[in-house]
Amino acid sequence: MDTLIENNLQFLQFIDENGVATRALERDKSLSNVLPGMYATMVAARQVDEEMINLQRQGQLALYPSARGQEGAQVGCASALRETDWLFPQYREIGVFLHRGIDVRGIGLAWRGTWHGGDGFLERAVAPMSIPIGTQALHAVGAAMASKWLADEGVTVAFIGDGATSEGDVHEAMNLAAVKKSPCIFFVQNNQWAISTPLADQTAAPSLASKGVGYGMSAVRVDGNDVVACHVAVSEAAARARSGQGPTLIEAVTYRLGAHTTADDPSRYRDDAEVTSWEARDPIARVKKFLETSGHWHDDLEVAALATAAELRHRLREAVVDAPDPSPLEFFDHVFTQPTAELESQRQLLAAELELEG
Amino acid sequence: MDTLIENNLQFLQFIDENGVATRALERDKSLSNVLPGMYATMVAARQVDEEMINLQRQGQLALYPSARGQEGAQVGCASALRETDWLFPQYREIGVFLHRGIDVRGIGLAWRGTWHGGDGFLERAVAPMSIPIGTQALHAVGAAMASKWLADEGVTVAFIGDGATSEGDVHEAMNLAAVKKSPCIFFVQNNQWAISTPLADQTAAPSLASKGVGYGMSAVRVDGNDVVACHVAVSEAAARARSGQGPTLIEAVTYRLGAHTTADDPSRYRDDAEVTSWEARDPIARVKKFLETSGHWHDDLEVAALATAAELRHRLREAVVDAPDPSPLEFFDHVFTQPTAELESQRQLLAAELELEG
Amino acid sequence: MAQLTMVEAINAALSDAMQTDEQVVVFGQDVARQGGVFRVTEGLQERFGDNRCFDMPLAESAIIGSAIGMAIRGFRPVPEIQFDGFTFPAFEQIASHLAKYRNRSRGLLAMPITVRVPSFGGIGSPEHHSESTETLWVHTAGLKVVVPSSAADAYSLLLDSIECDDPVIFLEPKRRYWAREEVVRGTRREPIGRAVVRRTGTTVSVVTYGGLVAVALEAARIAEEQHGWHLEVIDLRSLVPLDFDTVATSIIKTGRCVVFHEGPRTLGMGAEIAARAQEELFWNMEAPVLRATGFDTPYPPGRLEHLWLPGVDRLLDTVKQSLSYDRI
Amino acid sequence: MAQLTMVEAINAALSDAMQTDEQVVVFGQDVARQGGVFRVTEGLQERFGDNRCFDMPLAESAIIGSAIGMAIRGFRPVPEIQFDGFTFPAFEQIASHLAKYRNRSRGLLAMPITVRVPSFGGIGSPEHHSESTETLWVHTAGLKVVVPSSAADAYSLLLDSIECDDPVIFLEPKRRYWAREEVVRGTRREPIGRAVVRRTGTTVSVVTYGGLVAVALEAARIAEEQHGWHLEVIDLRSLVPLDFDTVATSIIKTGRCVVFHEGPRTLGMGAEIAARAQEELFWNMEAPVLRATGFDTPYPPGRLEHLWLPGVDRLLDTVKQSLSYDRI
Ligand SMILES: Cc1ncc(C[n+]2csc(CCOP(=O)(O)OP(=O)(O)O)c2C)c(N)n1
Ligand SMILES: Cc1ncc(C[n+]2csc(CCOP(=O)(O)OP(=O)(O)O)c2C)c(N)n1
Ligand SMILES: [Mg+2]
Ligand SMILES: [Mg+2]
Repeated sequence: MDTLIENNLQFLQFIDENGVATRALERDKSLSNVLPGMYATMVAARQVDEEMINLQRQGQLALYPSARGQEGAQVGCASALRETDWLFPQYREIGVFLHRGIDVRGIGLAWRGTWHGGDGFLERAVAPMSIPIGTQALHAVGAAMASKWLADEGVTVAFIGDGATSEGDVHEAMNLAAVKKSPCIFFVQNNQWAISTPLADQTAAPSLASKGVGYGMSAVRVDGNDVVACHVAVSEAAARARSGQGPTLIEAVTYRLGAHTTADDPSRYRDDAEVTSWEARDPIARVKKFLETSGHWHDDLEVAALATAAELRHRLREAVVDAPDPSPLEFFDHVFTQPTAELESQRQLLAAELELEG
Repeated sequence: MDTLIENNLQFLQFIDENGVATRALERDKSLSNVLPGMYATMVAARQVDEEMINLQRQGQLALYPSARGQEGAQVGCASALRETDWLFPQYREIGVFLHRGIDVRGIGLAWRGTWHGGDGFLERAVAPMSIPIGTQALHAVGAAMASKWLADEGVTVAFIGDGATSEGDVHEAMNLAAVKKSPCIFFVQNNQWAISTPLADQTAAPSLASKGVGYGMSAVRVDGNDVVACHVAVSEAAARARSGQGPTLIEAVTYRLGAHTTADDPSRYRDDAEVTSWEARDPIARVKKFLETSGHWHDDLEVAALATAAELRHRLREAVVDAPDPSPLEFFDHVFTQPTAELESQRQLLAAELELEG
Repeated sequence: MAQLTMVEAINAALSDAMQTDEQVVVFGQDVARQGGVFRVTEGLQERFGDNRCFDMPLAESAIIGSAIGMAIRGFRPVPEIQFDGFTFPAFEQIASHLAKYRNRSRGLLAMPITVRVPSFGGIGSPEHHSESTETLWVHTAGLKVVVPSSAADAYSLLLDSIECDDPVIFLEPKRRYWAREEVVRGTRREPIGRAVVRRTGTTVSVVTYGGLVAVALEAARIAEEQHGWHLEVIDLRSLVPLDFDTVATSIIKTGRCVVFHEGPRTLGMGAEIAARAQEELFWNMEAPVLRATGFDTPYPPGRLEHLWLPGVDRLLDTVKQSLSYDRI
Repeated sequence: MAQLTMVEAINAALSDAMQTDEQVVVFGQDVARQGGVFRVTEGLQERFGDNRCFDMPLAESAIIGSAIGMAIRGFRPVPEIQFDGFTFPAFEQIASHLAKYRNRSRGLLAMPITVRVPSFGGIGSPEHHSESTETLWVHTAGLKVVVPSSAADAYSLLLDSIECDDPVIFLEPKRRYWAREEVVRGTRREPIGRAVVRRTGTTVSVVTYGGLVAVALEAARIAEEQHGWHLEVIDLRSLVPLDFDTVATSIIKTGRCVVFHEGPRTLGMGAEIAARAQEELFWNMEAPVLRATGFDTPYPPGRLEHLWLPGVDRLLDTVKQSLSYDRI
């Protein structure tokens, strides 16, 4: 596998920012079959992202972290896996969630603040979103160890950010996965920023992929705005993992075009010029151009993609606007298998309060 | 500096296990001046180590972690630094402590269980021994950051073990030091074991030094049983640090010849043959042979070294055997600058108990 | 004299402390370039430079661990942990080192570190952003724990904390961040370790701190109007040291006490106050110390937090229950 | 029927659980090759193979975090943290995930993980090896907390914990590791959540758990001989769920209660028991609930721990103080 690197800045790319193929697409055929679908999911992710932001502005969501600009990395990764491969997202993975077919309702309600962690994730072999940075990487390794024992050919993916690579948990996860040769992929979306902290204040490493060296782990650095490169890198890593060759670290170099979350104002800490320069490398526009120039484009494709996206936006809006809250008595239902006596009496207290309030 | 490596197994050595110089000692002169002193300290460390084990067997110490076999790494490192450079030991650094001139009394009393952390360390710019593995690496980085602001040319050293490299704190420390270009040296004594866990179960990395790559940090792998190699590597790293070039990771490849601590029985988990093979690489015998063959040896040297060592053993024994315990009322003195009212009343409670008991 | 929000007051305290003492350094995630996610540290890097106010990589243990190293070299670090729930990755550095270093060094080495933590719930945040962590620190011997309830108090207590040679966990109630109060720069209020009676009364002593002080005062107003109860409201201000004398004086007067805090009930501060009250004031109690608190469940999602958090109603219900104990 | 040490009893429970349920996996630092620093896991790797019992790198957060991932895939992990003080680097994984995953997933995902921790003081260990951590877990909603006091109880409670679908923090009192008791393989005692009266009495209720149960029984014997006091000794066995009914029944009989635990006093379990007792048994109390505990200081060095730890004397002094309250 020629795409793996050991400590350099080699940068795997198949389609450049002008939509031009920079490298022979060995799997040309199979990719041209799936690329239109990937394009549609990226469009959907972009649109759902916009709807989430709208809903937040309208007071329907508490918060939302936009994935604008990272759709290529996310869809490229998710599309290279089996449905049964367990995924461990951070919180910004809307493209992954949609590719997996998680209902937008369950995602929207999480950001509305209806219930932590969202709904409909586990059924799709996706762990609930994880807020404490980097922690979920260890869950991914544990699940990968389990897959090995179960001999189910499962691969797990830990989604982490550039910021997350500074956390101790991510280090412990990579080290453990390498020692145990666990079928785990560490998919780092290096979107250049951790809230207001640029990569240069996060690490002095020549690249995030170079961290693979110190774990004895295969590592590769890819153009994260090139959905094909991401897809290929993850496919190869997954194949390695399934055949017992252990974990891979993938650094997908991308950019967070939007604010950190709807509560953030990036003009306080970064230049517009930087954002503009990355807008020119948009992952969606690039695939479209490639499809056009490579003769795989037809207008139905765009029509269908937009229709699906519109439907998702609509469904999201329907599901989220003024969505009812669960009963607060549910607080006591999920602490343990059975509530303790103490929890039972606290439930009664709250029930009495609610009754009084009518 | 030709000794720095980037991801390979290159191994810096000046004196091989037969006491033969394998590489030109550029600083031949200055080294031959200090080598006899280093030899004496190594001998002292070995002897004090033995006395500690005896004292533990006699019930005078609660526990002791032998540094037998690691004297070259420890004395080589400590001797390359200024007295004012702050050191952050783990717990097994008897060679470092003696080189710094810390009174054996204060070390012995720590292992007796008279007071945590020992006595006489801070005065010598050595932090108290740190039991929670890897945690002290972060203190070393903070102190290095402080040195930079103080512009005092200070370098700090974090002493960690091979096991410690798995902890999140060590990762966070190396990353932070590299980002801030802090004058910090991470001196890893890779003694092949973390209690019963061999290096191969700790990491899949090709070497511990290779971890430097992923931090953008200079790194070097040295023969940890070669006091000269350790001395040179630390000297160079310190010079770099002082001149603003940031941290260095040094992997000193050595071996824990003894048990993990006096409470441990290594026959449960490792082969005698392995120990024997490392005994042949003893760091002390090797310097002696080198001094002999290179014409720097004279018998007075051995006599003086043994005399100093004997004196230290004697002083240790005198200070530790049946050493009185501090007043338990001291419990309340060091919690805060001033005891709180609650602590005051707890002190009175204990005082009353002690009085009752007579 | 200016009406400042608590955010501005804390910013003023940091600025004044940095001005007065060159050893004071402020750092954390997003505190410098951005001025903090709540803008508490705004302008400090511009004013004092990169060495005095700087951003850290995303690693909480590193933030506290390196602060300890700086303190060893004579600095007076004021690290920020971005949110309450993210003190947890730093738990080991706090419990095993920050709290124990003075003791380990037999008093030789001080740890003059103030860990600022935007804390508690009430602003509809996502998971892990609304934790009440005080029990963790109060139970860990060697830490002072300070919780201001208003802008002026935050200003004064933060300056005290930074000057203090002991480690202080400084829990800032986020929900009061934007409440204004007159803050007189350069003046101090009661020191750390002194509780303050925010409203005098004779019916029941309400013991609280942080963001709930304002709620308790509102409840007291309502109680007076609607029930004619005169609640005495005590703001603890620091949990370690605990000013139990002020609590005791009040209880001796009222004979009744309700502790009001938002973290889970079991082993929350209410447990300690109740234990102390019955130990030391056994014959003075006309009713048990009761607790109006959060529940023993994980902190709920934003949309439900108002029903989980103890508010005016839960407090007044509890006061009523306290009053239901008749004198014998 | 065999007289086993607690170490042997725990080993037997692990072995029986692994035999019964293939999903049970045992791992931690030095548990496999060496069989554990206390030899608790001796022989498990030989018997059940590398996939069922294995060593982990030196990283506690990884031990708990990966256990969570295994549980997500249907395993029933029984990780060991080598010593009490080294649970701290795993605090985030425990508090933010282990305790909250079931709630976060709205009940869909169980966390059947039992975290074994050799705990508490009394054997002259170095710093960080003698911590009482129970307050941290009891206050963190979502964790069960089990503390056995003897070999047979450890055997039974550990099997219960492993079978339980909730996360259990299982605190093993090191100082009782080598005390023998008859253990009948395959039989169970009272389930988790049930306290047991270890000695009946009428004078004062002594509430305790773990390593201090034996000390309390010794004190009770002495108290009877020397003072004619009949102490009732209650072994809580689990702190969450807390069997307050058993405590209440005893207090209703005696009117007096002393809580006896070794961790720091402030916000130790004594605070919660005292708070509950006065809340629920206000009219039954003839004296306040008193606390015989460790001090609010860092755990002392080995040579002094016997003076720091609450022993027979501190307990009996406290009982005496309780008895000094006269009926009115
Ligand atoms: C342990 C922890 N510390 C701090 C935070 C606050 N926080 C939320 S997102 C974030 C930045 C994350 O950066 P990165 O990993 O690059 O992911 P991105 O947001 O860019 O997708 C921070 C500091 C957190 N959620 N968890
Ligand atoms: C955080 C933490 N976890 C576990 C331990 C128990 N423990 C003490 S020493 C040790 C092994 C350390 O190995 P290494 O870092 O290689 O140092 P060495 O003992 O070989 O000098 C372990 C696991 C500890 N002290 N701290
Ligand atoms: Mg990022
Ligand atoms: Mg080692």
